[in-house]
Amino acid sequence: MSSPATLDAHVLDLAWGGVLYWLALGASALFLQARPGLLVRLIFPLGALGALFVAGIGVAGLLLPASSMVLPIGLPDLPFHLRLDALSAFFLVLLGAAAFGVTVHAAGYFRSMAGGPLALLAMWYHLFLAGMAMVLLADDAYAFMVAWEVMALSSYFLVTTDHKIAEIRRAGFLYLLIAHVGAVSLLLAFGVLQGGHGDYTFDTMRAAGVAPFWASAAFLLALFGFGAKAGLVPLHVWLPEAHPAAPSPLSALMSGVMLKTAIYGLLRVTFDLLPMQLGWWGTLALALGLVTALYGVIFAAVQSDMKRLLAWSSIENIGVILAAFGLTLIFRTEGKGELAALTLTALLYHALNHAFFKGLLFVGTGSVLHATGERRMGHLGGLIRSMPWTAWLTLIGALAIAGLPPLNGFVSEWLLLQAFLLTPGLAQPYLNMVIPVAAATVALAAALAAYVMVKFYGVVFLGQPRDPALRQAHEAGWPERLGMLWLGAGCVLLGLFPTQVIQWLEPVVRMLTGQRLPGIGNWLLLTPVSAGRASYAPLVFLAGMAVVVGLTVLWVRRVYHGRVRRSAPWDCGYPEQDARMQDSAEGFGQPIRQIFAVFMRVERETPDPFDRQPRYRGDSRDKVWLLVYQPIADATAWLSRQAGRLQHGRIQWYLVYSFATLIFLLVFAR
Amino acid sequence: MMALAFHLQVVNLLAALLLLISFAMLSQRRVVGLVTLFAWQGAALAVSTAIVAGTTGQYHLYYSAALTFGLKVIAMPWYFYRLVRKLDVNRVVEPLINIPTTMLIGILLVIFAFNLALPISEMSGTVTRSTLGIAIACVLLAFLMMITRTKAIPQVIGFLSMENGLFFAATSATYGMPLVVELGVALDVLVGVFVLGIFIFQIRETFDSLDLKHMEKLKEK
Amino acid sequence: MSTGILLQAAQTLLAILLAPLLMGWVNQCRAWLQGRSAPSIVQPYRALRKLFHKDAVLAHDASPLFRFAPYMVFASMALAAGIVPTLANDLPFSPAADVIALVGIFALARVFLALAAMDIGTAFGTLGARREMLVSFLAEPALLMVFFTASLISQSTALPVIVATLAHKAFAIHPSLAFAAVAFWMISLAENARIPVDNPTTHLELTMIHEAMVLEYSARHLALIEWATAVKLFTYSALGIALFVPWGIAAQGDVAALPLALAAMVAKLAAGGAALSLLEAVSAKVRLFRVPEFLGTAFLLAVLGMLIHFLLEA
Amino acid sequence: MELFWLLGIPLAGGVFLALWGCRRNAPEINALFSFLTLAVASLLTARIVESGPMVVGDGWFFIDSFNVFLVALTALVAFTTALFSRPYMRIEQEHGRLNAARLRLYHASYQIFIGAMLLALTTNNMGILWVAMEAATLATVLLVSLYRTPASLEAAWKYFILCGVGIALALFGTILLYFAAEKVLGPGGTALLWTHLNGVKAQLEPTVLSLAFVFLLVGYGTKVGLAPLHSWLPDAHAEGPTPVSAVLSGLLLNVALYAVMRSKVLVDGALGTDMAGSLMMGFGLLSVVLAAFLIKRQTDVKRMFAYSSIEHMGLITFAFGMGGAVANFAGLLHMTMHSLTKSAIFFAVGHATQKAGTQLMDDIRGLIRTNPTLGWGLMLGTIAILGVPPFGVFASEFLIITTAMHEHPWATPFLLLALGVAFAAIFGKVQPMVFGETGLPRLPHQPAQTPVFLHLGLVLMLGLFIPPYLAAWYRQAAHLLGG
Repeated sequence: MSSPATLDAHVLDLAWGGVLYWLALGASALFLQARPGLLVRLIFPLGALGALFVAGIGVAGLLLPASSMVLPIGLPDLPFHLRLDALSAFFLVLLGAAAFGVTVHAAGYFRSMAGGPLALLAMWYHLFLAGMAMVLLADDAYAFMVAWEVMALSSYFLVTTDHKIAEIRRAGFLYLLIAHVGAVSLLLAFGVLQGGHGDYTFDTMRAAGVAPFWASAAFLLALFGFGAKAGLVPLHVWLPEAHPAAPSPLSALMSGVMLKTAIYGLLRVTFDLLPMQLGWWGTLALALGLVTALYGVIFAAVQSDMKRLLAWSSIENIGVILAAFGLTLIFRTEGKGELAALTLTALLYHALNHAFFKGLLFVGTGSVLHATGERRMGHLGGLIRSMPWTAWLTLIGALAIAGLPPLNGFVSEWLLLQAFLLTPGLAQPYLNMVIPVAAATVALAAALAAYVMVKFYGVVFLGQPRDPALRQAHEAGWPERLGMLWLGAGCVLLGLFPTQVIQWLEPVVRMLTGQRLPGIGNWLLLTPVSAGRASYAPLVFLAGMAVVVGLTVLWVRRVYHGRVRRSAPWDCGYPEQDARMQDSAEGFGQPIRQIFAVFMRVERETPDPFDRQPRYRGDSRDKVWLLVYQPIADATAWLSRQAGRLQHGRIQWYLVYSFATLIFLLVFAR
Repeated sequence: MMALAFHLQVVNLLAALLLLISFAMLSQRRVVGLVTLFAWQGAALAVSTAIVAGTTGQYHLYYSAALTFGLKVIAMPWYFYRLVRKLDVNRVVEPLINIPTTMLIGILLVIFAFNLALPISEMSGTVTRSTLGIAIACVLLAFLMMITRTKAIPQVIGFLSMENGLFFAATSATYGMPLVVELGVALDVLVGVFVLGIFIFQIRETFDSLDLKHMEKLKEK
Repeated sequence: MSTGILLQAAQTLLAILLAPLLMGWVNQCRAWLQGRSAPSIVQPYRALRKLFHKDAVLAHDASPLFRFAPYMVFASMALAAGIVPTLANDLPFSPAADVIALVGIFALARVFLALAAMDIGTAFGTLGARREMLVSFLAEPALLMVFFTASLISQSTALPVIVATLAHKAFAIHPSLAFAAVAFWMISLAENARIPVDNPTTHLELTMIHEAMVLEYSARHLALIEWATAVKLFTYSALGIALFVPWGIAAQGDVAALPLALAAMVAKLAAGGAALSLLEAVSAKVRLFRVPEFLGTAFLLAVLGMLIHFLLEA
Repeated sequence: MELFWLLGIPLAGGVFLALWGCRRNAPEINALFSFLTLAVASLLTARIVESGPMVVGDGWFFIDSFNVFLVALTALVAFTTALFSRPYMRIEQEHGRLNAARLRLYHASYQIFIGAMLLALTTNNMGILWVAMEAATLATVLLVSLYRTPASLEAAWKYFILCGVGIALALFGTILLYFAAEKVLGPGGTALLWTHLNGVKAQLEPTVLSLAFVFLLVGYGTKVGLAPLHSWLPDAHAEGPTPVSAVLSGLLLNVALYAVMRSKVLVDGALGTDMAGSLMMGFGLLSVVLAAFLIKRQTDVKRMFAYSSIEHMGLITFAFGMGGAVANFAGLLHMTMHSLTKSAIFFAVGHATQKAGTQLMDDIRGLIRTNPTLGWGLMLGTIAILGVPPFGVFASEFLIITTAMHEHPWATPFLLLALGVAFAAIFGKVQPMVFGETGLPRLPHQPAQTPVFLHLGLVLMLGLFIPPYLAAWYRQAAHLLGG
């Protein structure tokens, strides 16, 4: 009896040790200021090891029962409480696994910026990792908020690494502002949840029964707060600015992991801390999620900056995850526990997948950036020839995020769609109306994601180099390749062994929904509900594919021949064609721009046909900025103008204020 | 109810006088006139303090009476006269709001003050219960005067006559604060006036005028 | 089990081998309808054989992706053909991928073809790729919705089960399926690059969609792609049959029923091909900007089908 | 005994420095005196922490954990500010903005000012409290106008008149208090002793006390800088020398609020209603919101942080207004954090403005390029004051906001709005000052880094770990305030 208990305690100690380890690394980075080379070769690999360690802790946490501990720091009545249960364990695995690949890549990536503020960067980087881990471990509101803001703050400083550029400063400012407003609303949410008399541990929150009204208030506040971090439309505006601004490994971590911490928080508050769930929350979340997904993917399709494109696609994925969240809520409140379990599994699975493929894609763009110094797709192309490793590994990520079998992106979408098909018989008729539309939207988003990825990959890696300098682009170094290799392998394995993964997710699902999937199937065949209902066998699929390809190749070579002649591209006999005749990123965006013109404000300047150096600039702005944020800014400006009127320098008037206040109080306040 | 003892009637008379002087100050346009009125107010205050001291045997009030006399009747007026002559700022100054309106507001304030003081003076154990309302009225009127004046010195005088009101409240309503406090307050007032003197010279030499309208630069653009 | 595997192999091979025949039949019908002298029905086979014999010509900087794509496309289509029950139902390979996975397979093939088209970096290649993806991002969800309608009726996304329920259960009228059928027809026109979305026989590059992507291909690569296209048409037809007129498909392990099933299939395919060519003959290709509207309609119909199922049949 | 020295040292220092005058090591002597004060203060604190509250000087002085904590804070910040003003004033002198005579005035009245505040904190007599407050005002008036520029004169004039009037009203409140007290305690010296008043507060006449509290609140509230009585504050902070801004923001406002709290305790006892509390909440909210919107339109860095002081004072007042153990605790904590952080910010800002030769934020750019420690000091200080963890300001804001959400939900939208606006305004203005390119020169003297990072270090530590005895001390104080 006692032995497992002690074991758990140790697990949590180890987790906390991992956090401290990262903190120590960050601190020690400052002392290596003088030795940038050593810094990169030593600190980052060590950090990567830490990530691996944390992932291991997470796996252990999934297997062991929940354990908690109290740290000697924090507020007097409120020391830091830590807790490691299945939910935090799963996200720890996500964090560690993704961070490992990214950090290994970083070890290579940051060599380029030796001489820069590398020491500070390394410090903030590890502080960021530690902060995210703490968010997952925290078991009281104060610890959670501290970790949450440390995460935001460190990432802010990382985003503004290159603070000489005004746009980057603006991006960082927008990011930190929205993060802070979100944090305050989280504070309010915890204020509602607290048991009163200043007890903020999650345990008392679980115990404290909240009236439905206040529960809804807390949920909405939490949705706002976490949505601001996750990039939920219309709180997403910072995301496409901040993620591209950061150094690529950072973009990878922010997109791949940090957004997930918001999902973690949402799950924690909704299913763990709140005593009840209400149906309309689910509908709201579902609607918001679908809007976000569609919005994100549409804007991803019209971007012409590769990191920006990926950032928008992150918004899309968050949208899908949120939709799954909403669906889980609906099923939960409808008393369809098994379906809730299914959607939750899809949610977690997709979160994990996104961490891998989005991390992979971002570090891929990092290597491209590193090799070419170019982010604008209009100046890239044909890199598959000069940097094959990067290209082929990125291809895995692109196919995975496009949701193509047999990679991992497909599995989670498959699970989610299955859930949609199981909906008939919900109590509210309106849900029965909503579900098909929702399913259609998800499908549409997935299809558009494929469009986006073909655009991304084709323009950046295929075709003719749009810039002669690109022919000399050098391949990524070994650390970078290793990092991408790890992440790519993750995408493949998660795609090929869904049953095992789902078994690992099982404790989390049981903890949150109190239910388990009706069936999982064997290692080969994934049958989430029942064999008759639906089945998917990626391994068989892959084998079949391989067999057919092999046979075909064999047969073609045997029966006929393998002779190949090389020549100039035919291109319908057009002789002098050059790289600028290829479709540009803008060109690829054009149809989408036409179809979904309502969402965006298009600005473009088209060159004069006789221009020798023609320049084309097409820019599709986000209308939300105009419709939501501009008015808010104007309103504040107006109000502050009015407030300024009070302060007009005349002492007599100031005396009048005091006088009036005095009289007023004498009249009314007695 | 029986007629009050003679000295109390005197105190009430002086109270009325204070109020009257406050009104007079409100309506006074010339700086020198203001200073004179201020001196008279001080005198009235000193006398009433002395009477209260005599009747109630609160002998420490004699000190404060003397203090008042010395400071507010002799020292400060003399100082202000010098200032005015030196800086030659003794011309007619139009207040912000015209006199009649100011008067009207003043009347309203007095009524308000009396209503305010009524419940309190009911429970007052002191002989001079009704004077508290007058004291409040004086304070408010002085406040009003500070608001309406656009020159530095009148504002200062308004400030000081406010202190007069306070003193009067202290003496008449409570037979005076503890001596230490009285002394401390007096000291503060003295230092305050001294500092003000320095100020007024600085202002004068910086803006070569004591008009407050030069001092409206610090504001929200 | 072994019979099952045999059947599986047989059916897949049959599909692959028969596919060009269907293509030829369609072309023949259309020629007749247009009053031209029709090519022989085996013309596609001849074309393929010729292509396989030629030397492959590759652009100088064609990447491995470019050479690998045709095999990938062919393999995907072969798999698809293996999943869709044409003759017999519930074959051993079918559990490996349900309808959603089927859509995934089509998407896989399409993405690879599009990437390959962009690889050389010619104007027409990239143009074709873009148009193809444009068509697909509307057609794919629509197809998914059609499948959903069917699988909502049959409580399953596994094709065998769907077919079984639709074919072997007591006959029931599903108005939702009517919508689905129309949507499916429109989608398959688009997906198989037929008029009115695309013209498989055009030689005008600017109007091309599918053809523009394969302009750079030659010889065996082109042959594989053409063949894959034929298999795709065949698979879609088989799908249509399986979803909307499934009667005659042999149930699991029912070997005796196979001849009948074969006959039924041939008949249905012939009818379908004729109908397709008829439609192509009477309709004109729409402008590219209209294509999204066309597909949007299909998408809408499919979703309507689902809604109607929820309204009337759930 | 410590008490005697505590009050004696600054006064002696003031006199000595006035006489010692402009010899070149005056700044060091100033720092030395401040250090001695700090030492005595810590001794006193230790005494109180171990042996509880004490009344000395036959009842004239009273020290409990509430004011001893403020004494310690005051002495500490006074010392660090003296350290900071050493290089700062030297540089000012070299820039020719000050001459020796003014420096003498500065040092002398600095000590007097500190002494006055310590007196205000430690006295037991509400009248003396008033006297000391007035003295502190007078001591700072001349400091505000130290530069003798038109602007500084105007600021000082407004400061003097507005605070003078305010303090006069406070005096009237005190008189009313005495008026009510003497009927219970009888006339004479004891009637104004807080301890006595506290003993009989239940019997004090409610109507009089409520009236008195209105006057006291308006009076001392003017010095706290509660809107709409705050008008003097930004001018005084912006135009005075930076060390003065630091002590004004960091200390004087606290002391004024201390006075308000002392009277609130009495009034609550007498009325038994939460009239005082709701008044303070109202003032607090108004100040927070108004200040936030005014911050948005600032161009002068010191002015902006002055408004942020108003905002934080409003927050503290709001917390005390809510009352209750948690809120009072949070209020005290926030007092500490704000003093430390804001003075640290003013230190950094002071050197920054000296570098740039202007207080206009548009002309201050890219500090971390030329002077990294200074830049990071300003950046971290700003982040701390904006309530971002792990800095301690967040700890108190956390408690305040969550409690407000629990007790008075109606107030939270205003808080949310104000905090958001203030964050956007301040951070959006500070970021370009710290980051980006710059053409600013280096400073002639080594700027004072120690005070900045000492304060920020303390704030950081208190955000993550509050030592038990400190916590116990806060709890006692919170309890004294009626928690």
